[in-house]
Amino acid sequence: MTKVRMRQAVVQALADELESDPTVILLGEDIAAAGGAFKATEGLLDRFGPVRVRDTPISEMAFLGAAVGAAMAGLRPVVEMMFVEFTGVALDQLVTEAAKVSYLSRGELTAPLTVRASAGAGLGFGCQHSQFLDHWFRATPGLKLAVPSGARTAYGLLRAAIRDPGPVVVLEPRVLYGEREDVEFGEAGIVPLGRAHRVASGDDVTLVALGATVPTGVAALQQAAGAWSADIVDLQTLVPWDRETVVESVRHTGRLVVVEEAPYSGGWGSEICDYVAGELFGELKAPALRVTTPDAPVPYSQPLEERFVPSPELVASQVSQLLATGRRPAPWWEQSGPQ
Amino acid sequence: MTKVRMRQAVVQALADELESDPTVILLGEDIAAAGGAFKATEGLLDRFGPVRVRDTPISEMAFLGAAVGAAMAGLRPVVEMMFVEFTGVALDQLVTEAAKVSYLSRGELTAPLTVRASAGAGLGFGCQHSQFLDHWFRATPGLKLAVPSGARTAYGLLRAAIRDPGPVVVLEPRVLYGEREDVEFGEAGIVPLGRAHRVASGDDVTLVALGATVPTGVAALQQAAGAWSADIVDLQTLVPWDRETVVESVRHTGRLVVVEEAPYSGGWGSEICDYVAGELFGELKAPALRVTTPDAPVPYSQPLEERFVPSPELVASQVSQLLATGRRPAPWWEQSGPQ
Amino acid sequence: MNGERQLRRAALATPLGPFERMTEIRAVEERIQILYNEGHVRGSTHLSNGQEAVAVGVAAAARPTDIVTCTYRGHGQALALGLTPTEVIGEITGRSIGCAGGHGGSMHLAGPDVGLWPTFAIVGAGLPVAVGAALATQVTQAGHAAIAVFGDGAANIGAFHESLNLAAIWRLPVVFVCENNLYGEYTRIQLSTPVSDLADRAAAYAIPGLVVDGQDVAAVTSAVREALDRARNDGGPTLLEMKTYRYSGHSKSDPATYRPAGELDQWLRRDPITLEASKLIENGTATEEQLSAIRSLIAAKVQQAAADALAAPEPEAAEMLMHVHP
Amino acid sequence: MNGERQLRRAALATPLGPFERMTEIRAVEERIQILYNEGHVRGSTHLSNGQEAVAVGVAAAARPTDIVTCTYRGHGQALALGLTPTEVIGEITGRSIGCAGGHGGSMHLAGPDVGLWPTFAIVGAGLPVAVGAALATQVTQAGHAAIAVFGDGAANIGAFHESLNLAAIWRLPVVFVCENNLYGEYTRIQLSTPVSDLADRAAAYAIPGLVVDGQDVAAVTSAVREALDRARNDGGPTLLEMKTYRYSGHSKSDPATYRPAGELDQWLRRDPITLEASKLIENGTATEEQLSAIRSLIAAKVQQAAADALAAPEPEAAEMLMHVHP
Ligand SMILES: Cc1ncc(C[n+]2csc(CCOP(=O)(O)OP(=O)(O)O)c2C)c(N)n1
Ligand SMILES: Cc1ncc(C[n+]2csc(CCOP(=O)(O)OP(=O)(O)O)c2C)c(N)n1
Ligand SMILES: [Mg+2]
Ligand SMILES: [Mg+2]
Repeated sequence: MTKVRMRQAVVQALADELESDPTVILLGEDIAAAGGAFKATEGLLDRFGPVRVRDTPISEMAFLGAAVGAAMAGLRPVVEMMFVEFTGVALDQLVTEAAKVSYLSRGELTAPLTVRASAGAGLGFGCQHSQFLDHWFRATPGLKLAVPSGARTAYGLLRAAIRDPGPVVVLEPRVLYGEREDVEFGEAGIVPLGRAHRVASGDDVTLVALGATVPTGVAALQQAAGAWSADIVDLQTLVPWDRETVVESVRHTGRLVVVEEAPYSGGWGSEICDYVAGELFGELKAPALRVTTPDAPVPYSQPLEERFVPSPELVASQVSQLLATGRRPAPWWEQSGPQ
Repeated sequence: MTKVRMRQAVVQALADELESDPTVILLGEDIAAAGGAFKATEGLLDRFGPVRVRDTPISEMAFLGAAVGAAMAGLRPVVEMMFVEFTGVALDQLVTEAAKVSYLSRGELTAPLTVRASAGAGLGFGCQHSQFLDHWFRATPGLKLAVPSGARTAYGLLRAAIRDPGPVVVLEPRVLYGEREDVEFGEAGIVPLGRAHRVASGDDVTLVALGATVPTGVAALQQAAGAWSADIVDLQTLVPWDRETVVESVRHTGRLVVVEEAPYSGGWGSEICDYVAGELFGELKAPALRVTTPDAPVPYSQPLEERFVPSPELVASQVSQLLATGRRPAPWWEQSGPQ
Repeated sequence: MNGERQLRRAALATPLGPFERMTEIRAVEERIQILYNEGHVRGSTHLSNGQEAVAVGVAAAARPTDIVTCTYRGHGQALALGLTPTEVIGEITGRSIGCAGGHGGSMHLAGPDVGLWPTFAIVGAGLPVAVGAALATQVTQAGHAAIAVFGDGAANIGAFHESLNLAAIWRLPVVFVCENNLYGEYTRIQLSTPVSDLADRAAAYAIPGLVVDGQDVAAVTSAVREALDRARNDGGPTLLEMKTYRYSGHSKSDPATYRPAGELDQWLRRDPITLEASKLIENGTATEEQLSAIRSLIAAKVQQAAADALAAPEPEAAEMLMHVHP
Repeated sequence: MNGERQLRRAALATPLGPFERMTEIRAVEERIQILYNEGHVRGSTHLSNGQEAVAVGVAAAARPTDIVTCTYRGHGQALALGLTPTEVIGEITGRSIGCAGGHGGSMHLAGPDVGLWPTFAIVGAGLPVAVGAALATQVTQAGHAAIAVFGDGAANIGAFHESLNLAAIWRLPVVFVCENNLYGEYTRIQLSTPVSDLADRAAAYAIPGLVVDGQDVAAVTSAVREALDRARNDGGPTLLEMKTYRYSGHSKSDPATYRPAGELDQWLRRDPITLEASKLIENGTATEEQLSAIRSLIAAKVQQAAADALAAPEPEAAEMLMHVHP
């Protein structure tokens, strides 16, 4: 186990795959000479050379599409989308092309590419560089979606994604690149896609979290200071998500709270809540609860952005309200007075 | 009231808005001289001239973006995306630009554009021309999304969308263009955004439907032949959706079934089910049920595509199973034997 | 590997090969037209009649190991590359015998073993993918090349610009083959494009751009071969503009009333199959009798292929859940 | 309408206007640099020092009723068009006094009443929008024009290609101003672009393309004015390539170590403000003393503006829910 920053874990995952598989190549803007806008590819050009580690022009459609084609031709390209928003000029290649390659060729062809994109709010990049946008990659049969919650999963999920036979999107919470966590490198550190991870065990409520909301959930639990205990489930993969682990946990706790960095309208948590509510109909002690961002663009101002994303305080207060009333508390923007 | 095909209702809505508002213009591929790939703009070039009704090159990013700019400059452009998939090469302009204009200018600027796109399966166009893709436009604060279920709503929602001060996407179920329905033209025929419409009243279950699944739901009810009765709610607008009407109906029936032309994973129905389950916690007679498409690309083969989209038979059988067992039946692809 | 496809591909090298294949493509598309009118074809289908020389010329110049990305207007390209009439007609009629098991349809023909990747129904989408195929061979030094076939209308979409630029910067072994048939759907090129020769756009990327007679299969073959040689010898990409014409409308629902009177007749006078036939007779490769014998033989074969296709079963419902993930 | 912005815009027409504004822009960005180092600026901020002549030249040539779309590197453009140092610094420091109330930040400055639409943080996104602004004025015959300001790196993105083509086909009154500062982020233009003069790409759309000395504010002004005149007189779009240079790195986190030694010094010798100053002195418009008096006056004003900005309140949480929908 080594304690490293998430960005270093990404570099290590890429290095290990480049090392173990000669078909792995990296494409992206300023990922080679500059080591990436977030330094998540630092040193890889020197180690693996300009043929396999390539800086691209500002042409997302072309280099994402080129990754699709290179993947179909037998390589395992890893594309960096510096900010997930940039996929908005190239989404067609991922959703309408890559995700259908296996189906349309009846399995004769595959598109084993990985798209890494930094995502989410928290750093003051403003509303065009702070969206999470996981929904662009959901509801897309043929496409998988993973979201690390720190260095450990950034390493393990990325390696699993690169080895997956199909296209996988990995949304790296930008706010976590600098955070440290213990990581087990090597094969043992690979985190299989489709499996959730229980990061805390308790009895009163199941907190389902993803990406940056995992540390938020953990902090909320600490703030509760024993007032309530929780299973905290890090989904790790959003498509496909680990139904078994979540249902099993909620069967035990009887209460489900999903902490999302996603808008109240359209956020991914509804699918979790609805599925679990159906599986455990009549067994829940309280309605499933979503703690989300408001239906608004991400504000630049620091106090506003801090309020925008679910904070440990907000999660703790929403959970206690749920426990106290057995009803869903209103989201903070519908409640009066400071939350 | 006049009985017209949905495509004619679209033409009429556009004509009426072009007539009543000189700032309305139309942009799209082959919408002018050819009257549109689906003839939904037929005759408008002759009536309103080439300055206001324009054929574009195959440049979705440019003409969708041009619509955004023209809207910001005071026009009310209506863009036709022949197939919703084509938005995949231009999504940025809608989601990351248009939807943020009002917020970023603190209300000084608006982007009152309407994007019309034909969407959905059923006509054998294959997997790159049959997706519904509503999720691309959800979870996007600042953007609204409406889906007509026939000629009446195609007319009424489109006029409301064009008059809306912000950007609105209208997904027109391609399979319905040729279907006839009674329409009230003129101001009285305008269907306000954000309101659902009850198309049938009953006691056993609430069927929430959207677009082409509305006629499916109605047909399912007929097939039930009195075995059960249902409130059928046509959402009409998906963002924002009419929480009140749906909750009120389910409070009466005690059961909710959402019929979606969307994948089981990531489909819009989860949000409806989860919200209602939370509002009516402890009051439901059965878990909310989603009848969706499988997690697969849209097949070309006719028998397969007919099985792919929820059929009246499937809806009827799923509803009866729900009523009989009080539990969620498994989706057809998880059940053995013919459905 | 599918032996018959390989043999059919090799046959293009014979003196009569191009004539035979163009004749077959024409016959298959005429059959598809009939099948469409009879209701056996769903959605839309895009005929390439009039453009056969481009499809055959590209296939004749390329190796089976080279990758070709092309469009929904791909029947001719698929047959030229080696797919059989039965598996093409079978796909278009949604039969399990089809090259995609009936799951793809007219716009998604595929034959990876002869270099045909599932054809692209999104305009311009095949260009970046071909660039990627070229990138792969550059990385692995496999010596292959890639060819992107697209239309004149696609020259106005962003993917065209980005793909040519990326291929140029990386000197990738890819050939961009633009089928300029004068129309993008119902819109004449002059209404969508301010330049008359799309080949001129190559200058914006400092790569060679050539105008080619798309009705002359030999001219197409040698132009593509030359560009492929340059590509394989680290000469980078080439943009080839094939001047051609589609006899039918954009798709089967289009009567093509927007075309100026006489335009079609003028192009029919330079029909690629007729041109090739006269050449073969002139240079003594074949007699008119031989050629018409070939024509009737092919007609019979294609009729049989259609019968076989329609006789084949439709896919099972459960199949739609297969191969979603590899 | 905001009176002060209009007055500041008009001031560009005075003999000393351009010099004063360029000096102000330089001073404001030096202040932003300090504020960034002090932790008052979040995310990233992109300085335009070295490029002031382009911003001021564009603003001097355009009317307040013309629309300008520009990039995240927009501080200079915003100040040139008329926004005040206080509202620009206020926005970048997230204060309610900012031009977007602290909701936008450095990459999203806005001043619609002087033609500045919220600046675009997505490369190339401003081009189609400017085309749309031009379309609107063509439809309403308002006689306005639109200007899209973007970088050299943006010339490789699809939106560039599609926008120039659409503007050309429709003869729209729009001017495409490319600020070629030799780098796209950390990548030198030669590594991303196969042509040396981006103005040459105008040929692909049959529109005029000119290379302009981006360090000479008078040259920029007249080139843009000429293009605007052509645009207003139904002459269609123009592509102008401004050869310029950014003294700082791409953003505040970039030390710009990738630049060849001496390159910066060479460009500093053609600093737009120094060039303008010498001109003013040569042609007797001003003395060195007057100019340095102006410099210190502006320095003081900018320092005060920064103080005012920091003294202003931050926005209220509830504001984030406002104006999401008009
Ligand atoms: C991105 C995108 N936009 C629009 C379409 C609809 N469409 C299909 S074919 C076509 C015309 C293409 O013309 P061209 O490139 O000249 O090819 P051709 O059909 O003439 O072979 C259009 C607009 C599409 N499939 N994809
Ligand atoms: C679509 C998109 N891709 C990538 C980026 C990240 N990015 C921001 S600025 C920039 C460089 C742009 O270079 P250039 O166009 O020359 O403008 P400059 O920054 O030099 O003014 C890049 C790649 C982006 N904002 N949008
Ligand atoms: Mg064409
Ligand atoms: Mg630059």
